[in-house]
Amino acid sequence: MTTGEPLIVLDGVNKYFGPLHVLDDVSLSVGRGEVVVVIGPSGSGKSTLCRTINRLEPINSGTITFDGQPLPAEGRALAKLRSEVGMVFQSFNLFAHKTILENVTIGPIKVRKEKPAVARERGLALLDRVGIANQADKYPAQLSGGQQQRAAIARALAMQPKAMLFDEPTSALDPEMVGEVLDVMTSLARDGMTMVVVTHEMGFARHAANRVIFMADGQLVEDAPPAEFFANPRSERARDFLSKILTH
Amino acid sequence: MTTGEPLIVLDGVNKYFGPLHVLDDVSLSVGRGEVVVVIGPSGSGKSTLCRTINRLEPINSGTITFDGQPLPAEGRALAKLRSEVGMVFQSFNLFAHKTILENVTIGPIKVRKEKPAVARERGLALLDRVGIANQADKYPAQLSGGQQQRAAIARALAMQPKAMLFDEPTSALDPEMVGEVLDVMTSLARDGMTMVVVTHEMGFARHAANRVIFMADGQLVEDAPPAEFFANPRSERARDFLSKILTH
Amino acid sequence: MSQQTSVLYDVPGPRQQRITLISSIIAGVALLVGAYFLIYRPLDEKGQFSMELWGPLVDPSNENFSLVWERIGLGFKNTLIAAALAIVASLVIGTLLAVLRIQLKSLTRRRFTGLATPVAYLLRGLSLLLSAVTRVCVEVFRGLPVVITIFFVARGFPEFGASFDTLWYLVIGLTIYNSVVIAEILRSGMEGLPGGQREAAEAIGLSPLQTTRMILLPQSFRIMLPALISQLVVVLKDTSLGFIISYEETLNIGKQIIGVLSNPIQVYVVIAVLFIVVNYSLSKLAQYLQRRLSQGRKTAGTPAQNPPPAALMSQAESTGQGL
Amino acid sequence: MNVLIDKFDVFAGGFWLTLQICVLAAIGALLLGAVVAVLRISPVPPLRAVGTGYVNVFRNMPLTVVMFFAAFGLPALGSNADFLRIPGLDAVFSRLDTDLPYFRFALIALVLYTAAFVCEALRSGVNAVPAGQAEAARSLGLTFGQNLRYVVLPQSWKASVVPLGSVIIAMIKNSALAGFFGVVGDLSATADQLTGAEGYAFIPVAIGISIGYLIMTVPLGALLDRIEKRQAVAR
Amino acid sequence: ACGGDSDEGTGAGSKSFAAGSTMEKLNKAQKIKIGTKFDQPGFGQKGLSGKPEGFDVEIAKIIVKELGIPEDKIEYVETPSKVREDVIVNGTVDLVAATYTINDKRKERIAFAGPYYEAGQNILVKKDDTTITGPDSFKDGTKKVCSVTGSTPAETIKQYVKDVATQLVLFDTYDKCRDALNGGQVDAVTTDNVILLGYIAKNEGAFKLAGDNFTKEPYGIGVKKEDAAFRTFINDTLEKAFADGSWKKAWDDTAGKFGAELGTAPTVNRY
Ligand SMILES: Nc1ncnc2c1ncn2[C@@H]1O[C@H](COP(=O)(O)OP(=O)(O)OP(=O)(O)O)[C@@H](O)[C@H]1O
Ligand SMILES: Nc1ncnc2c1ncn2[C@@H]1O[C@H](COP(=O)(O)OP(=O)(O)OP(=O)(O)O)[C@@H](O)[C@H]1O
Ligand SMILES: [Mg+2]
Ligand SMILES: [Mg+2]
Repeated sequence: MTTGEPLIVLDGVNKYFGPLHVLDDVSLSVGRGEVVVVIGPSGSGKSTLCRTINRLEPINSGTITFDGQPLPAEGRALAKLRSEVGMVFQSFNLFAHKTILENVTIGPIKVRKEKPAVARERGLALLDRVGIANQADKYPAQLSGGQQQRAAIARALAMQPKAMLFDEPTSALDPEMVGEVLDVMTSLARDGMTMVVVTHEMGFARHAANRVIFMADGQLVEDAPPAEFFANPRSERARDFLSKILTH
Repeated sequence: MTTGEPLIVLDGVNKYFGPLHVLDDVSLSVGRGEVVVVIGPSGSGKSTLCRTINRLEPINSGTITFDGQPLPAEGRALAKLRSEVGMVFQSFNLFAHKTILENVTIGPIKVRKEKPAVARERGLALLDRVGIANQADKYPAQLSGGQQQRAAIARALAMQPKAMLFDEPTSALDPEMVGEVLDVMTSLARDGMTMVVVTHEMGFARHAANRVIFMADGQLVEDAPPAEFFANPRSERARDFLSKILTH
Repeated sequence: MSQQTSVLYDVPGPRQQRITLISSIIAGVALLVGAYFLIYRPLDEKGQFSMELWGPLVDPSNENFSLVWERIGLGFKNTLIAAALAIVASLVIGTLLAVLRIQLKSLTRRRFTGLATPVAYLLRGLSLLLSAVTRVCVEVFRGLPVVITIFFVARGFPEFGASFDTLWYLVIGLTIYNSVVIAEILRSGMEGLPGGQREAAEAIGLSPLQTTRMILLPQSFRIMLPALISQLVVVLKDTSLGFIISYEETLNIGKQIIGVLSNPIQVYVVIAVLFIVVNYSLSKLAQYLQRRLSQGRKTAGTPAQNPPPAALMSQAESTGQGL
Repeated sequence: MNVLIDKFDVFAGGFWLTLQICVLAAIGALLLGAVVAVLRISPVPPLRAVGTGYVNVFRNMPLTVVMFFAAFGLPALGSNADFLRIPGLDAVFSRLDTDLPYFRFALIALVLYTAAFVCEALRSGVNAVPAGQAEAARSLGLTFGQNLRYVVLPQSWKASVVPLGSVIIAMIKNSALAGFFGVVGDLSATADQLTGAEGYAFIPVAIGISIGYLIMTVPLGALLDRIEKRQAVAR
Repeated sequence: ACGGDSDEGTGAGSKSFAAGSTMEKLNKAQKIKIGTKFDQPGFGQKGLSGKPEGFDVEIAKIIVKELGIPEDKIEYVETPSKVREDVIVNGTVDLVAATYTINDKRKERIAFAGPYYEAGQNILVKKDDTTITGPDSFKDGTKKVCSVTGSTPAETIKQYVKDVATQLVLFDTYDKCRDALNGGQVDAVTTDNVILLGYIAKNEGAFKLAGDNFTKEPYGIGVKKEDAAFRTFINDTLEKAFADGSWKKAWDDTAGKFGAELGTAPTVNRY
């Protein structure tokens, strides 16, 4: 599914929190339209990896390139980059004081200077796409977790991003809501969105990912197509991890 | 597996939170040694059902009988009843300012007036049984979620309860820790403990439960052996729910 | 980047760091110039830096130096004595009051089934009455300025034939106010604990009193330790109100010294520094404990960045003399 | 109890003066506190140091000392706080207009002292905004100013209301000190005057004065409780 | 040092008083509580030594000596003007010597021995002020005068000013009045001459008195209202002190430094 030069390239990235080496010489490239699922035990650096890509976390060494450009360090250039990379958080992070529709339109209106009416219309279309058009005028606290997360996805999509980052988008959800969010993500993947997804949902990894990346202790331990990875994990640690996740 | 008269009997139980009808004419009986798994969508009243059995929630009408006696309303009698029904919570609820061992022994010492030395010894044995004897002197915050939940089970067992209630004991856990808690619960079930378990872990329901109960909107919709329930749910709602839970 | 700035600021890049550096230098210079012209110059012109005024406070060879510091020492000792007595008494009474209020709360919900109907009604009425009374006491004593409470104690007690040393009026006045505040701190600490702690305790058969005493109170103390220390700072500051009833604490003695040496600014500077050093250290201790608490987590899951509202409240309450 | 009726005008006058002090001091403290808060969270270290220093100094010293400083220090700095005699304002709050600076000194002390707590209340509001909100804003591409204006401040303001209210309640009570400091005629000075110099019976005077303060503090406290509960539910 | 009871020959046994009298009680107890001011230069001021000093204190010492109690057994209690009756009535102190003007209103609650000094109300102005010459200068309604809340001088001066609201300024302490005079916010300060003399002595050349005393302020010793025997005893003691020079010495050592010429003993008024 990849075409031309890769969209996201990490090269020898190192990141420390104080003495803690959280990303240890990570190199990774994600092609356009590719869906990469990142798995690994808690604390292995998955979230951090995800966050470095739109510079919510600065890195200590190495380079990150997005769409052929090195990641800008600050200012308008950084804001522009971020507007091109959608991010979806585990805890939704919808703006609590704004309605769902306002959440979705604030980016287009304030950052891309779109006309409110235009942004509204497209916002409603996006909400419709994720299946919550009827909730547009409610506040986040009035929605279920699954609805909130879908709104968060719509908010990210409203910026028409070139890539989307998902950090455990379903792990704060009640089980019966996981499906609705994964469905939206799967349809996004089918439509050719470039996605980096940190998740524990092995079903999603199996049928929607192009590649699965296994991280442990800040290192990128395996990188393989899902079928290959699940059938035959190469490293001991991945095997161990999979056995814990999949048995019950 | 049931013998003689049932241990827990709910008859026509109704419970309201303000205008919300949370338990709607629920009748249920649980035999001695029986393992009953309760499933259902979020907000359907599963937790409430579980909590009425040791009267953490009072009910508005109907009767609940435990071991042949109606549930006492307050005072010493209620405390005594509660000491006979072990409860395990989703969020562990270990006493944060006491060590694991103290958590396990406080009930026997303060409620059953056991000698500290005796309680200690039995506490250690129980911790050994759930596989965390080496953590006895740590504080809850120093343990992983899975270890904490196992400690909570040991704490409940220390009261030598006649029945155990589990309210989503694994849903606050990282996926790689779910297995260890389910293992302990499965072994308890095998040893003949009477258990009421609210859970989303269908694997556990399938191989450890005697009956599966499906709740929706405060009503007890289905009550069947697991094999039957999973193979062929009678109601539309149960089918729908199962399809959401099991597909991804 | 620390937690508190991350809400506002992104991690700065090189340009931002340069801008910060330059504006720091400009701001620093502006501040120094401002301080010179607005504070140092006027004071200097009025001779406020003269050794005649400062000597007795800072020059050991000054004839009055040791006398002055003996007096200040005495005053500070009295301040500490009053504060220590008041805080201990407030803690004891406050804890009892908090436990009482929590118990009354669960008591008012009890129906006393199993007792004869009139007895049950009597007990219910009694518990309702008692909880109303404690509620009113709390509201009244929390709503009155401490100055007023102290003043009323000092004026009112002798009126009814109970005369003590001024120390005791001060301690009683401070205790009335602070025990109510501490009771509220502890109570909101207990109520702020996750409901699961109480439920878990009750689920293993502990009685309500046992639950409060062995599970809730110890954790409430831990969580609220920083708030309690802030309250100690408040008490320390409030002892300075002793001057209105002629208790010889630091400030009162300062006034006496000023009466002789006529150097108010200098004496008050020294007293202010004294208070700031002690109270600042206490606040630092509170912060340190807060940090250790949120690391050690020996209380049930109050998230680290979200201090319980009561901690905040009492921060605000520590607006000092009042609340 | 006669004194409550006979001297009603004295009580009412005391209440009125205390209220004036509180209104003026509250406005001043909110403004100054906001400035200090901005300093305290600014990215420029010297400004931050000034803000932090201000808060640490004023929070850790007794208000009484601040009051004495206002009374002795300001004249030494060459001011009798005449700048507070703002035309129009001094027509409403006639005490501002007098030649006697003690009312103004007490006011300034109360403002300086309370501002430190206002600053902390505002800052606690900013800190109460979950970091995730700002991260979400940033990852949409909102700039610092937009983040502040559209995301952080609207929410932090809500989180600040209750602590700010507590600060104001505390300030009302602190204003009692002004009466013992030489501002003649406010509620606390009235208490002193009536029980001391004029020798009225203690209990009725105490009741009258207490009611005066409780009228100001208790309803405000109850209001804050309600706001707090409502916010807790909304979350 | 312990057991050395004969240093001054004032041990408990060396005096005898009528059984049941306050004097006997105090003498037996060998200690006494005396109310005085701690902030009144020349009369009762607590200085760096930590002991109050001044004329009131010296007078009290004379009385205490006569009671057969050593000086170091005196406990001084600060009694600002407004609490003086209360502390006597409540029994917080045994007697009050605190620039305590004898008047009829006060006699309703307590009793006075003395007077031991007669002061008079006067007016303090800036040295170069020639416009104020006495209380009558306030009658034209322009000059502002300062005094202390609830004090006798404040009441007295009300008769002389034209408009109380604008002309009379009241503070809680005389220090603030002095500062206000210094800062030009008021034109004069009025109270007892001896207090004003204290300010003149302290700020040399800044202030002066405007004219003569226009009231009489006899200072008395406050005791319990019903305790006539104690009052008589104090009166006797004072008369003795007037006669034997100890009164004069007390004056010269203390307030006399502000104005020795004012050191004339009054006559005791036994009522
Ligand atoms: N802001 C921070 N400051 C210090 N340490 C941090 C910070 N954020 C993360 N860490 C640490 O870095 C390591 C990697 O964290 P990260 O959140 O990337 O792991 P993760 O794989 O996403 O784990 P999880 O599955 O629990 O979300 C962990 O040990 C974590 O404690
Ligand atoms: N203390 C309470 N006060 C008011 N309403 C409550 C309370 N506890 C539960 N409810 C409401 O009662 C209904 C049933 O709640 P309950 O917790 O029993 O559901 P549940 O099936 O356990 O859901 P979940 O799977 O989310 O835990 C819900 O709508 C819930 O909002
Ligand atoms: Mg993570
Ligand atoms: Mg539940």
